[in-house]
Amino acid sequence: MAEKKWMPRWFYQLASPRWCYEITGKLLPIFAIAAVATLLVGTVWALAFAPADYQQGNSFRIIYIHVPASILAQSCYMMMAVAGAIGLIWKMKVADMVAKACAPIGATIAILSLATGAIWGKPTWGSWWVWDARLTSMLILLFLYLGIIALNSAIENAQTAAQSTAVLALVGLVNIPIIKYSVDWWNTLHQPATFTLTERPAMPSEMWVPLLVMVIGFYCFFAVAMMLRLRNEIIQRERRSSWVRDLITG
Amino acid sequence: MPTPRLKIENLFCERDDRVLFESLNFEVNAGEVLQVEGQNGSGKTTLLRILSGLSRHFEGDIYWQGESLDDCAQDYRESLLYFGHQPGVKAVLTPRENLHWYASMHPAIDLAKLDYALEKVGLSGYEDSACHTLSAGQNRRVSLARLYLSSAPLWILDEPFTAIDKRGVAEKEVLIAAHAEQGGTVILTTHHELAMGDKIRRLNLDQLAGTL
Amino acid sequence: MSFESFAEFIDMGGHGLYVWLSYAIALIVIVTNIVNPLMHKRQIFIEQASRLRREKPKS
Amino acid sequence: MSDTVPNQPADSGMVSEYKVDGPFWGALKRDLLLSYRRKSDLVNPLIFFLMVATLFPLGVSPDPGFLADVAPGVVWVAALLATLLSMDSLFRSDFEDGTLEQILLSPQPLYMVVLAKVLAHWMLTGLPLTLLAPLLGVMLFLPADGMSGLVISLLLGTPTLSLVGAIGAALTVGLRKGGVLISLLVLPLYIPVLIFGSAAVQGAVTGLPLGGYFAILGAMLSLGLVMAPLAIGAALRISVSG
Repeated sequence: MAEKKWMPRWFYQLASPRWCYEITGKLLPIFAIAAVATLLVGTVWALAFAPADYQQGNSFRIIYIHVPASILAQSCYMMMAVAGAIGLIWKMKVADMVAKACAPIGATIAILSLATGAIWGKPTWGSWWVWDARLTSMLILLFLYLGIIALNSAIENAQTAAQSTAVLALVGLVNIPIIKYSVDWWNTLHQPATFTLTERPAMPSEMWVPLLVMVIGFYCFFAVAMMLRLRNEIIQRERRSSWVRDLITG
Repeated sequence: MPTPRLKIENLFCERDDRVLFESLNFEVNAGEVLQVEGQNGSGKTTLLRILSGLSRHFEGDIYWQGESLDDCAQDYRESLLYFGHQPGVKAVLTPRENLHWYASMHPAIDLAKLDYALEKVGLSGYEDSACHTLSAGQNRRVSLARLYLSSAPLWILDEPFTAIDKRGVAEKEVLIAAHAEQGGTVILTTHHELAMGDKIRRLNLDQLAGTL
Repeated sequence: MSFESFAEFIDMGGHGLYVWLSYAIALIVIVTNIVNPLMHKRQIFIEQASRLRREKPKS
Repeated sequence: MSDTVPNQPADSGMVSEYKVDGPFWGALKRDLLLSYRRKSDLVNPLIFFLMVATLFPLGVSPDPGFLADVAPGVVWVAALLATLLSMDSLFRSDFEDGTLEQILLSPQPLYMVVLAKVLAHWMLTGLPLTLLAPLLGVMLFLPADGMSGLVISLLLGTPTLSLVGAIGAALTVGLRKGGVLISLLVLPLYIPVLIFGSAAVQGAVTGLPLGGYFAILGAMLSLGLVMAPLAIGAALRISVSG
């Protein structure tokens, strides 16, 4: 790289996180407004206006939390693994930070998915927990998240921690389809296919439109939470650079 | 001017909130011995670990015979003999078994001279006793025996003389000087006063440490 | 509107506990995920500001 | 692996005496020799394996019918935990005495060295576990029909456990409290092997065709053989670098 010769090294080192901090500063309010709006609209719609299910009645309304949470927990893992891979291959600091920011959010969302699944199970199956394939897969996904968080917090050096967790996240990513397949298979072996949580005949539009709104709302919420954590991480990792110093004192 | 054997450009490294060195530039050529100096914690070991390719927590460029280290990792490892803080000797194996294993890991190690090397480091008679029955100094000497066996041109030695007696140090100095004379390159750290005097170039890390 | 009265809305056809519990947990998860980084940010700023004050006399 | 002598000594008369192993054999022979000299490492996981299996009749019920039902799962879970227990030491002593640094700096392909180390680990834990498993099967009243399924599924499954566990060991090698962490990282990844392994035994007991189970276990093993050494190597470089 020819520019390297005349540009001070620290400029390249810092340019990217700083740019990222500024751009997320601009994006945050947009996503925050979008998240609040979609989540509010979606919740009111889901709770008050969407029709009750003919079989499950009003407990069906839990789907508007459970399904978006499940989808988000999975895509959050995907994002974490991809960001980790980018950080590992191209040594991009910001990607490492994104990966680190994803893990705790993903874990809490997986817990939300499990909790709502269990709560839904009570009126539907009559017990709080059933070894349903989807719930079991989600539980294992939560374990993967917890492993990643544990590894990250056990390693003191930030760079080593980021690289190690990226490797683990990638190993997990390769494993997720295998786990999912094996759990699905195991489930059908042990339980005759009964009434499952989400595999349903086509939903009427009055039902899936609010669900779509909630999914979008959850993604916007994720963007906000992720950017907040990312910005903290940037400030902490770049604390000795002059722009962060100005930010803190100014 | 031929391309320098090892060229370090703009090396920057920080550890635990402390900048160990920044804008570090130097070259090492064939036939040179470079002694890295500095106080405890000045980053001598870190620098040697970076140069060996073990540590990748740095920014900047390292070139081996004009090629970036990332592009010639294989070639570089073949040319390198590294002696670290831990001697890399298995306690339950004998000196002979340890060196046999080194030979399987490193094609540059010539086992034909094995007995000679063990004799030179003062371990003849101990070839087949397990290393945990030997003293700390003897354990390090097992690893140092590699210096007599290896045909690698670049030696990176981190405190090779710890727990070695005076005579042993003098012998290793002769060996290092001979290696340099034959066109080898040595980068080392040591607390010992070396008798090689003017043949050694020194790099002091204390002056380089700074803060951002 | 799929409910006749507010009481019916709260009751959710007998499943009120489950539905409202789910939404409450969702709210808790969302709020903690927003509040936690915000509080962390405040803490970082306080820590770094005091660090800068500490280091100032030296430089 | 080729066993060629890369750097012929000048004095060719000495060659036969100083035969140089390739990296794969060198690492494999060394690891086997090491645990031969430190026999406790070899025996401890086996004792653990036996003990875990003993806990079930004591803790739940000694009823033969019940034990026969749970035996496939119990033996597999015990094997899994025993493998996990032995995992922490895989790279730790190499890390502590500096030989891991020498491995990473060696010009030999890391993939081969890592594979050799995992193979040695399997030969010293997975293989003995597999051979010991029929004994546990008898103790837990596993029907005789299930024995073949038990042994073959363990034979195909335990190498995968070693490979995946080695990733966790490599990631935590520089950490002081690596032992518990490994379990946390690796156990979720063990689940598919556990599911198909114990299902194969169950299938053998009920007389189902077992080809499918073994094919899946074999597929997981092949995937592990190809991918895991890469991840282990990368993880080792990261851990030693930090």
